[in-house]
Amino acid sequence: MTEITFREALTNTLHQEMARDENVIVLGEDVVGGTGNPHVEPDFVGGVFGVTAGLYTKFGVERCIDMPISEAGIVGTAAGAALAGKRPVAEIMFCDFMGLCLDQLMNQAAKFRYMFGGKATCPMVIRTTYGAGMNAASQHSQSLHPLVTMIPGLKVVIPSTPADAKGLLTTAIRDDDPVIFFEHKTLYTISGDVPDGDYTVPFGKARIVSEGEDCTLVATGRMVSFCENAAQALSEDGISCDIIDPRTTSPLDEDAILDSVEKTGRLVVVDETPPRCSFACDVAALAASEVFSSLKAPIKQVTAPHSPVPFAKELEAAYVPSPAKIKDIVEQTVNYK
Amino acid sequence: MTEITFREALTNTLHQEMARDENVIVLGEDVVGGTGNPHVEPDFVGGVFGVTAGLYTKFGVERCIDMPISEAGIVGTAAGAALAGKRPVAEIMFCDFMGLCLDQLMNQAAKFRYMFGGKATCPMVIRTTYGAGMNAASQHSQSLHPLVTMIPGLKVVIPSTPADAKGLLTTAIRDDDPVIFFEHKTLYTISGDVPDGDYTVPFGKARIVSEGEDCTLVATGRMVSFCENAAQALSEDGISCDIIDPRTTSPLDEDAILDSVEKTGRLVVVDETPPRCSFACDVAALAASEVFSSLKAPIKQVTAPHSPVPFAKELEAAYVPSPAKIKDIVEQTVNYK
Amino acid sequence: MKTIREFEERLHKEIATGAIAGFTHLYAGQESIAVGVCENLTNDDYITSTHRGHGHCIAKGCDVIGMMKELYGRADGLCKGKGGSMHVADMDVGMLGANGIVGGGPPLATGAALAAKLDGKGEVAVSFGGDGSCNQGPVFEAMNIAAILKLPSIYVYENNRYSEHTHSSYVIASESIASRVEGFGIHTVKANGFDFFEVHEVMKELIAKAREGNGPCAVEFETTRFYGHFEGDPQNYRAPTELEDDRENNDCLKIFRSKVSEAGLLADEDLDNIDNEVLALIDDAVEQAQNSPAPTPDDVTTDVYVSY
Amino acid sequence: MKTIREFEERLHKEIATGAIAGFTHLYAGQESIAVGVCENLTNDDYITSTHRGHGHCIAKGCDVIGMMKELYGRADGLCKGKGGSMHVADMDVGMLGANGIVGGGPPLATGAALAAKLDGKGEVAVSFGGDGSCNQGPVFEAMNIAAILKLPSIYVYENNRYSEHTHSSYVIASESIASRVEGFGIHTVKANGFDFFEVHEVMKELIAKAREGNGPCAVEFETTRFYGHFEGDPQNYRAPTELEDDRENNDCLKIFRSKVSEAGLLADEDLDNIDNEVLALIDDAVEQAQNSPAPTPDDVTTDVYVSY
Ligand SMILES: Cc1ncc(C[n+]2csc(CCOP(=O)(O)OP(=O)(O)O)c2C)c(N)n1
Ligand SMILES: Cc1ncc(C[n+]2csc(CCOP(=O)(O)OP(=O)(O)O)c2C)c(N)n1
Ligand SMILES: [Mg+2]
Ligand SMILES: [Mg+2]
Repeated sequence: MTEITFREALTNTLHQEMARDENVIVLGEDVVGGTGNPHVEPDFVGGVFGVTAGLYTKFGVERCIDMPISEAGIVGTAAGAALAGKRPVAEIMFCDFMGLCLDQLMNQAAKFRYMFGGKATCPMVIRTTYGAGMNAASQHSQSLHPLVTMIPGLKVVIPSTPADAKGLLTTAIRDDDPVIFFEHKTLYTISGDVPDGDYTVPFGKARIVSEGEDCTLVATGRMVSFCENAAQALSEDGISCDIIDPRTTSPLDEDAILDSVEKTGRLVVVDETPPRCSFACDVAALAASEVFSSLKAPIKQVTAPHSPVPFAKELEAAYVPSPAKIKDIVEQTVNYK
Repeated sequence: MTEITFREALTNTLHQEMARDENVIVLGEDVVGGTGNPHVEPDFVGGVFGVTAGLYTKFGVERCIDMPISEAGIVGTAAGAALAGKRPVAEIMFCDFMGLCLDQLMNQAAKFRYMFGGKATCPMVIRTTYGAGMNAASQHSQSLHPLVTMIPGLKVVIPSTPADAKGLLTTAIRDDDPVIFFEHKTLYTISGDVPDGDYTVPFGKARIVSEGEDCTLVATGRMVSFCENAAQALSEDGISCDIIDPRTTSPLDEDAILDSVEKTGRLVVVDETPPRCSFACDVAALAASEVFSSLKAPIKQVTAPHSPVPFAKELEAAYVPSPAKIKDIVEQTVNYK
Repeated sequence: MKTIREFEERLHKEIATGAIAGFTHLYAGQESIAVGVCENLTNDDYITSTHRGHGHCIAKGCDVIGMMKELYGRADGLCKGKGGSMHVADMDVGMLGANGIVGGGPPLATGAALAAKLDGKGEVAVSFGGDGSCNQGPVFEAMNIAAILKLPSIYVYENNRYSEHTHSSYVIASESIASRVEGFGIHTVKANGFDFFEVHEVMKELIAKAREGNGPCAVEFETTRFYGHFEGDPQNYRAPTELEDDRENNDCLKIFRSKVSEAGLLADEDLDNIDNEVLALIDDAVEQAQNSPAPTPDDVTTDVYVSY
Repeated sequence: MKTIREFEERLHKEIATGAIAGFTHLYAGQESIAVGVCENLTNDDYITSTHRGHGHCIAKGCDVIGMMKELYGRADGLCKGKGGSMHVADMDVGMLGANGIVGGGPPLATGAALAAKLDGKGEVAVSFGGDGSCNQGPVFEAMNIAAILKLPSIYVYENNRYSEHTHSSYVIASESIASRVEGFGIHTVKANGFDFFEVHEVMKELIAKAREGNGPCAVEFETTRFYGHFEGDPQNYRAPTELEDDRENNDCLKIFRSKVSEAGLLADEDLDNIDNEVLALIDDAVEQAQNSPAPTPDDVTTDVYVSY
């Protein structure tokens, strides 16, 4: 175990996996930085969030490739290389840009194996950033995991801790299916103990963040710590919560969620996306279908409103679910008669 | 009232609205047909499903515009023209191609008004086809209304009858927000009575397809008639159903759904999308949150499986929810103890 | 070429009987291109294809019987009946898939070429595309990426003058596809696609260049399709005598046969024999397809993931 | 130009204090382009802009005080604090928005040009874009559409040599942006963007052509940015003396001032007066912005729809 940041966990994993398997290549916009300027040696940036730092220097221009601003081209290139035996890890700087490359994700990479009768594999990872919290406004703050969770053929990963960042990214790179890997912008700087050496976290296996009796909270990414804060405050009022972090929204660890709801009889799903056709709906609907008889209260969701992400600090703060709001809804749920 | 087909209802509406308002223009791939061939007069096709037939001849090349195969360019052009005061009705031949133009839908058209502080309007309609039933395989059979229902700033319409096709398309064209209008491929040839003259159907107002006591069925598009079939069969066993067609998934007529579930105590949501983060989840989660105390049974969803749409007849038939399966699930729900 | 032609001619008939479901786009008329290109490739090279993909598949070595079964939606079809006409693929022969998305293939070819370059064995990737596909944004992106990374990819544009029902002269804002592609700093050739030998020659050179590490290239072939955009298309957007003229003067098979005969490469008899073998193969394929088992409902949810 | 420069210089300082949140991209260094273009436009013409949009906004006539309030995230900002730096817009002056999506603007400009053409009043639409944006697929699509429909749109590429931290010579696979655009059958010019007068001349002609119905055109301007890609960027990917050289020899404001003086168009004194007025305006803007009310939580959900 070593205490490192979320960002370091990701960077180390990329280094480790590229060293382990020469088929792993990294590509994206500014993943190197400085390429093309005749007057400098590149590798100044390592991605705008610094996650790919040092890969160019270590593994060379053949395996760490700066790309033009062509999101469809980047994902298409990754998908084609994956079909042809490579294990590309492509960076889409902000998940907000998925609108430009969704065809390559949804109609190509996700469907190859099925359309081709099980004979193709497309082992690629798309790393991307998501989430509000940096006042980056409507086009750089979205949480678009529901958009890809709904697509059969894709796997969707959202780490919430440095250890999970490492374990899940390792699994993603070694996985034979296309994986979309969401990194919350505000988590890069958090620190935590991360296992040394080879470390994988399986897909479809939730992390039980905390255990309690009165209510189940389901959340991913940045919202996990918001739930922990809320649960902390609630415990002072004698309310204890199960907090479940599914870690992957596809596949989903349905059992972990349902077992917990059977125990607590109450469910609050927290997510920072808008409410419609969301992952929060998805989990709520699952419970309403599968453990109906255990339910003691309405299933509640704490999400962002049905609006784009606003710019101003005050607006963004009101937009994102807060620990206070989570606490409030859990209280209502527990007090429901 | 005149009995016409779903297709005719749409075509007539386009003619009517273009005659009424010269700002209405139509653009898309092959919406004319034959353009550019020096040896023929165009207007042979009117869209691959024939919906835009005759518009070119009637309104000229300035207002009925064939476009290159450039979905992003088409939607971007429509959005820009809408910002500049036109009312474009753009055709995206299959909703499956939304992956190519989602950025223009999600980050541009949907967000202008918000990002610009309420000072912009973007009155455009994107007409598109959706759904399985023609053995068109994975890339030409998807039902992607959840993908846009989740996006704040868009409105989403799914007519299920010729009359609604007319009334909703008229409303869509006159609406000042961007609207995505889904036409199920298999519905073009159905016939029904359609009001003559000016006819609008408001958004966010469900159609109560049938009334019953035991269970609420919610469905859109082609699935509405599947529910009617199922309900017919169920009535022979003494089970009666409310069938609710929301007509627009965004805005959603929550009251109609919730009122019905409060009455019946049971809810089955039918949709032909895969299950994850779907409109079916959305409706189920709504009821689980808002009318929990009225529920007598688990909320069930009848959807396609978590897989792409297969090609072979036998596979496609097994993929799409069938009246038999709907009937089966309603029976289980009604018999739940 | 003959195999492709007869495959398509037979499909034209079978589809009319209702035996084959879905959207089918026939390649008849363009055979010289698929074959002229793929004769220069091995199983280790990659191609990507289009909605009009049968010709590319057959030329690249996909099993004809497996393909026919696939189009009939059979469980033992090349893609187990899951893909159908628009998604025939066979990784074993480097055929990365027909593609229902116009412009879907070129970015994939760019990616396959990147893999080929890393492997360093001189493999190449060829993307086939129509005149209509050249207006699709991702296609431009794919070519630009290939050019800056100097990848061994070749972008083939089969200009059959129509994208669906719209004439290419209207939708392409440039002198030609070739001249526009050239702007990407990609070596580009314009050639007669009706003549197998010309296609073969042109491609031989371009592919050799790509194998040697000279970066991507592109080619625009003039061609024609003998059937509608899809089966069922009445084609009234074509000029009155256009189709007859093409069948008369621009039939790549006729041109091939007369060139082969003139040059004395094969006797008429030998050519006839080949034709007969082809017909027998197609008959066999249809018969096998008709008698193959249908997939079962359980097959719907398999092959979505390697593991889940 | 001076207003833009001082707006940006002041932002550079204010951002360092933490007063302004979010991602801010400064336009300083490129002023001659925004102004040289927009001086040829009226409020009835349209522009679309980029993430680096302040200059375009000011040049097109957006209220400077409203903009500063917007960047401060105030309720009375030009976009009520909802948009911020990357989404400043003002429909009243034909400014269709800065855009956080690289390549997002050109398709919109194409659409606005379509509207302008239908209106028949000789309006035009100009899209601003960077060197990096020219590799984005939708940008190619937008130009092709404009060309085939002969729309009155002008695609301006401001080549400041970098897209974020990557040099344009690496990512653009062609001799130049201009040469590639020309392949689209669009009249294209390459010009010196450091010189306001050259920009103005070039654009005058191109815009006049577009107004007269001759279809779209494009222009690539050589330019430089004086600050990092975004505020906070250490810029170590730039050559050691590059920035000093540019500030010394390629400062469009210096060049403008010396040309104006040389030509005796304005006395030094008058220029100084203008400069002082600008400084006072910016001071006022910042002060007003600092003292403006913040939006309230209720504002989060307004302005999503016209009606819902
Ligand atoms: C992204 C996308 N847009 C539109 C279509 C519908 N479509 C199928 S084929 C076709 C025309 C393609 O023309 P071209 O590239 O010239 O190929 P051809 O059919 O002539 O072989 C169109 C518009 C599609 N399949 N995919
Ligand atoms: C679609 C998209 N991809 C990537 C980005 C991230 N990004 C913002 S600005 C930029 C560089 C743009 O370069 P250029 O077009 O030259 O404009 P400049 O910054 O030089 O003004 C990038 C990659 C983005 N905002 N949008
Ligand atoms: Mg064609
Ligand atoms: Mg630049």
